[in-house]
Amino acid sequence: MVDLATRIGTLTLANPVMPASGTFGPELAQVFDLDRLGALVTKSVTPEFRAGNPLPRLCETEAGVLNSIGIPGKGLDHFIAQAMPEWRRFRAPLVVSLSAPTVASFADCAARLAATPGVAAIEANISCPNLEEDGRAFAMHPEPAAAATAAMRRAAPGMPLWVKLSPNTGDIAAVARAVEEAGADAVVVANTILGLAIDVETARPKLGSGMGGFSGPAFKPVALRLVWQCAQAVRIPVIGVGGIATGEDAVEFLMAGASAVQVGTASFVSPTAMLSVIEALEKFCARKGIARVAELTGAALPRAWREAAE
Amino acid sequence: MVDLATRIGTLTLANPVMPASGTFGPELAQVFDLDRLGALVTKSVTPEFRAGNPLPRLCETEAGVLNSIGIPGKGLDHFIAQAMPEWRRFRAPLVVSLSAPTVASFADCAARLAATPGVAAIEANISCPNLEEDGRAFAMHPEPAAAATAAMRRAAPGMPLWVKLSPNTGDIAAVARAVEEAGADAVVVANTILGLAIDVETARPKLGSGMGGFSGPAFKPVALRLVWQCAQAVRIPVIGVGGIATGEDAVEFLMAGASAVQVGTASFVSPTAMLSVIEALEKFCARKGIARVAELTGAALPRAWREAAE
Amino acid sequence: MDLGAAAFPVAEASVTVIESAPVGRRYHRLLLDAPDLSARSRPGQFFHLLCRDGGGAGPYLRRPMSIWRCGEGRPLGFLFHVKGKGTTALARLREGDALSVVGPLGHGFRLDPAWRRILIVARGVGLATLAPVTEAAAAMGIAVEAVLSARAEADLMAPEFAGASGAAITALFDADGGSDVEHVEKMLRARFAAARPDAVFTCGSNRLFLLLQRLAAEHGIPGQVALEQQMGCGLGMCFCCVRQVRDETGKVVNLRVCAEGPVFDLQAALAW
Amino acid sequence: MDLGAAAFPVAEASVTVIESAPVGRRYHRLLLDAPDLSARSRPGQFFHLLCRDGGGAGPYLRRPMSIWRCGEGRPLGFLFHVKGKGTTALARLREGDALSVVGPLGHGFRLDPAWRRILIVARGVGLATLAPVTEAAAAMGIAVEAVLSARAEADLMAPEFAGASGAAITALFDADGGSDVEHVEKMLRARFAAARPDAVFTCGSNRLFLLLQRLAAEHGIPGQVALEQQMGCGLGMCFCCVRQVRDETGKVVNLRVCAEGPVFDLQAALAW
Ligand SMILES: Cc1cc2nc3c(=O)[nH]c(=O)nc-3n(C[C@H](O)[C@H](O)[C@H](O)COP(=O)(O)OP(=O)(O)OC[C@H]3O[C@@H](n4cnc5c(N)ncnc54)[C@H](O)[C@@H]3O)c2cc1C
Ligand SMILES: Cc1cc2nc3c(=O)[nH]c(=O)nc-3n(C[C@H](O)[C@H](O)[C@H](O)COP(=O)(O)OP(=O)(O)OC[C@H]3O[C@@H](n4cnc5c(N)ncnc54)[C@H](O)[C@@H]3O)c2cc1C
Ligand SMILES: Cc1cc2nc3c(=O)[nH]c(=O)nc-3n(C[C@H](O)[C@H](O)[C@H](O)COP(=O)(O)O)c2cc1C
Ligand SMILES: Cc1cc2nc3c(=O)[nH]c(=O)nc-3n(C[C@H](O)[C@H](O)[C@H](O)COP(=O)(O)O)c2cc1C
Ligand code: FES
Ligand code: FES
Repeated sequence: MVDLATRIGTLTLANPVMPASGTFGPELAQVFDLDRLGALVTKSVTPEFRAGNPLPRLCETEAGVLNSIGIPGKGLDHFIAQAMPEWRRFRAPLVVSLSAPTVASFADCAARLAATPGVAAIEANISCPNLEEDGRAFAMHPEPAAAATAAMRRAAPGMPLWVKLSPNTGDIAAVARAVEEAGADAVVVANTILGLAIDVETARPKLGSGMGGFSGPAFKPVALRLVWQCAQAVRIPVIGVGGIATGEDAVEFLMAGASAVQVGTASFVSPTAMLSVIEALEKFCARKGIARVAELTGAALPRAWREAAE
Repeated sequence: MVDLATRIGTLTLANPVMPASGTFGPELAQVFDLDRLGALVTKSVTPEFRAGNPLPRLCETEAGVLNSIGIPGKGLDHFIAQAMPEWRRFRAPLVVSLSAPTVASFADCAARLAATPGVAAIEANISCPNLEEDGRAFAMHPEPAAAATAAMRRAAPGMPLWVKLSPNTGDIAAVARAVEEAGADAVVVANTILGLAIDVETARPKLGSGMGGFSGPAFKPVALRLVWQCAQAVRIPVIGVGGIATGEDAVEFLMAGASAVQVGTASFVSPTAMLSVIEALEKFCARKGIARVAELTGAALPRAWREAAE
Repeated sequence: MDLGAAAFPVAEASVTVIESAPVGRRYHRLLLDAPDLSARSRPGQFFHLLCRDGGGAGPYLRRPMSIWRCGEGRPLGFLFHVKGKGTTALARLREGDALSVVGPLGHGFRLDPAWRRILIVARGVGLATLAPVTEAAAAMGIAVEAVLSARAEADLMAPEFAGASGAAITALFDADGGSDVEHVEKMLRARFAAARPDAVFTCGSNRLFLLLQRLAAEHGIPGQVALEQQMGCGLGMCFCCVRQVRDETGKVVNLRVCAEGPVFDLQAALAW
Repeated sequence: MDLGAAAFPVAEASVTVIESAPVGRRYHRLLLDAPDLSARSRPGQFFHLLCRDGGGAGPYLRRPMSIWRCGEGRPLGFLFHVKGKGTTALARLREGDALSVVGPLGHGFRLDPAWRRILIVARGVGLATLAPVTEAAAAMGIAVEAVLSARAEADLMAPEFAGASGAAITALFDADGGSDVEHVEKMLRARFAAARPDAVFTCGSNRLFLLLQRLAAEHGIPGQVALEQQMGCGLGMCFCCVRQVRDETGKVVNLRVCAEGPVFDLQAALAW
């Protein structure tokens, strides 16, 4: 029997596999028992109603997709009043992804979520535009990322706080260190990377809003590298995300330093992908004689080679 | 008859298709007539001998490859004495890719190349480590990128100077603007993006040196976005590179603002890929009634929509 | 969703192709051995198909496809236009090959046992979506009249539409101007006057949808329309498949074709 | 490269499979209809194969594969170990399928007409690389003795090796300890004493390469070894396929297996 449990700060998950924000919803309970997941992660909730972006919102590329959904949603009030009762039907820990346009708004919303029964952790999606910085994403630079994190930390002192980083920065390790110092309990690495596709017949971008976020297997080597860099930069747990579709992919992320993984786009192609990943992880450990999946974390990092060499 | 000619500063190319540095050599003349290409681009030349990186130097991913070749080579003296005579056998303009560890060395080498008959342009590969900045790549930030460009501009005043940018920066538009101001005649966008793959059986990176550069079709949406951003940031020509394998890919890059394109990894899978791209470009223009391929440049940029709307 | 009794009403399953054949010049039909899924499927619902040919080649995302044939003891069937990468890969499947399906998905058509007579207006491959309605209606003793519009006779597929339902079909072709909106309007008005249907159904053409919406409103006849939209997840999780629909208060909202549709009230749906 | 007369000695071509069949439990052979390429190919050269099965599925990069059969009027043949993604896709090809090949590539084996007798030592699928040497030698009137080492009898493939060459084969198996290096050393020493070969050739095992290198040096016999290395371009452009080789001055340099090899001087090559 392989022990699949993983710890993210004070939170213990039954296994290290969970969905990626925005690619998951209670609708998936039509396909399998969601309580088999390590955690549930909501799509990002915003303080106010948002209609979302123009169509088309998704387009296919070689082994990946571009999306520009625009975080449509009915706002935090509606989420707490209407969506939370539905989420509370599940036993797996619920991680609420939060997106906001200002530092103050991040703090307000975090406080409200901390006061909502059934929220196990907040995942701050700081890849969204920061209205106080000309619309540049919080996650692009260490300072605004740290400011948002610190404000949430103060507003929701006891609540596990994960911060989701963006690949659209020149130095993700610096951003990871900044949010760690500002009080994050974990970093989630990474959100989608900016991409573009053009319809040559119309000479227009394939997405209604021009550029979009790139995800899926094609993005995996970049996401894995970001996890590897962050795991060497911080002491808090790293949660890996980007292109994971199989158990082997998940093992790569764990070995690169992740303590848990999220599966996004792969669930579109195979709604049961997360179950396959859990089962394959267990089999991999059993075959390799690894008692606890947590032993995989960081096994391929340079520090592990050095230890092995000693 | 479609006019395929394209202008990059003072240089006119017979067509907009050329190889990407490091994925091409005179060896390809065994397969087709290299003078059919718009230009020839050498692999990066360094001032001194370099043995290259540990093996394995290449690994496959979903629709792409990671490489960490390490720019092996015999140095600039050998290049000028031994390789240049071989290159001079071809009529297509020769672009020499140059990589150096310091600003002064970039300038020295550029001066020597400018004095070498048969060099039509220098492509400065500034994605290499800058020894004066703790090994961070010149291309990561505007200042060192501009410093290297300005030094080469002064050292080789008359020589067409292209500067190849890196995706591993948070703000490529700022780097593009900086090298434009420092005197570059064109920007080449982009070099490979940092990636990683792990062998789960051995718990070691699949490349001998750990991380590597990611290229191929999987990288295309990101490279296309970088071209789109740079084309809106500068007035000098942009040369697009990243994942181009077909004529349609090339059209996407031209529409995103490129004046020419480079084909890299695709030549590994199909050594005649560049010929197919040239032929497909010509067919596309003919079908669409476009007289000059240069009309495609920027056709999908927001400024083109705005003009169309007026 | 018509959840039925199953704990997990939507399955991700690998099933076997029992027939794969071209239909006319541009269409293709697939019959699958999937007794459980076929029995659970309802007209108007759809499946999300992984479009990989026998060798595993095909586009990354699944493709939504309406149920064309279903029911207790019958193979699950799809009828589709061979259009791009996905449908081309599907059409390359051969008898005995495996196909990964996710479904049944979405809300299907609603038939009222009190109805005596319904009218179906479909264009092109829209008839695949409406075909199972004819059989369900026939089984409930509801008479079906259908107006099918197509480019040319070779594209009509009347037998594929009607199956064993005995539906009365009027065919309209582009070639002879029969499918012009003005001509269809005249024809429908004459029908409505002669034998007013209890409900109308449509799929496959924006122009026919608008016409039917207008005429049905005028005559106070309820109607349903099956919409299409590009999909990511097919399950309601990604919000890429939205269409504009009027809610009860008349406000225009974005609804997900996969989750709230693909069948919408004829008057609530907006043109696309 | 043996450039021959053609303007473009290396072709990228789509050719037709005329035979595709398993050999033993772990190997597979492909024969291709490629008369021009087959006539131009020399023993020891290789092709870079696009490993796509009939449906187009397979890994992104090509795979290098030694020429196993070639020559004027003969099909071009490959014999390979079905190992990972690439070779599995190749083994799925069927008669009539198309295969994209790039080649012939690299420098092959050199045979000296003055030689009377050569010795070949191969292990596993290394024999595929050396098989055409036996036929070429036979055609030149050079006698071939071969020592083939394999896991077990089922993996030996002696007929695949010898073809119509009439080579004298000694088989060694892991099972009975026959392939142990000490045993092979004893055997080779006895051979060298009995009938000293004019040249030795090897491929397929690092340990046998080291042994043969040592014995050949001791006896002053020239030799050639075919090396393998993972490849990107196969043409000499990417520098990923290097192996350490001693140059004329004795200095260890990195040479490209695809461009300077795959056949190297037995004493110049370093173990891997
Ligand atoms: C609920 C539903 C039911 C459908 N039922 C049928 C049916 O029974 N028969 C049939 O022939 N077609 C049906 N369609 C349309 C069918 O899904 C598309 O024709 C198919 O996705 C085209 O894929 P492709 O790769 O061949 O074409 P491409 O044009 O290469 O597809 C490119 C992208 O556009 C999307 N796309 C293209 N056309 C459509 C479309 N009309 N609707 C939605 N997405 C589209 C594709 O899914 C893909 O993401 C249905 C669509 C929906 C939403
Ligand atoms: C010049 C040359 C000639 C060869 N001739 C033959 C032959 O005649 N018969 C035969 O069975 N094999 C031969 N090989 C080895 C053959 O290329 C590999 O077995 C094959 O590439 C494995 O691919 P795969 O996808 O099935 O395996 P995987 O293990 O999935 O391959 C993963 C990666 O490793 C590379 N790789 C794995 N093994 C080797 C290897 N031994 N040599 C080089 N690269 C490797 C692959 O090319 C690929 O890039 C030759 C290799 C070279 C360099
Ligand atoms: C359609 C779609 C919607 C997404 N929405 C969100 C979101 O609301 N909030 C967020 O933090 N990330 C969002 N993401 C990013 C994913 O959570 C994930 O970081 C990314 O897709 C990479 O993982 P993957 O390759 O497994 O999909 C979205 C991704 C997709 C494809
Ligand atoms: C094996 C390999 C070697 C490369 N070497 C160089 C190099 O020496 N100099 C350079 O500027 N870029 C180098 N590149 C980057 C390419 O020129 C190109 O920018 C990148 O591969 C993206 O294009 P592609 O997707 O078409 O390959 C190399 C790429 C590969 C795959
Ligand atoms: S396709 Fe994802 S919500 Fe409809
Ligand atoms: S494989 Fe590219 S140099 Fe040999």
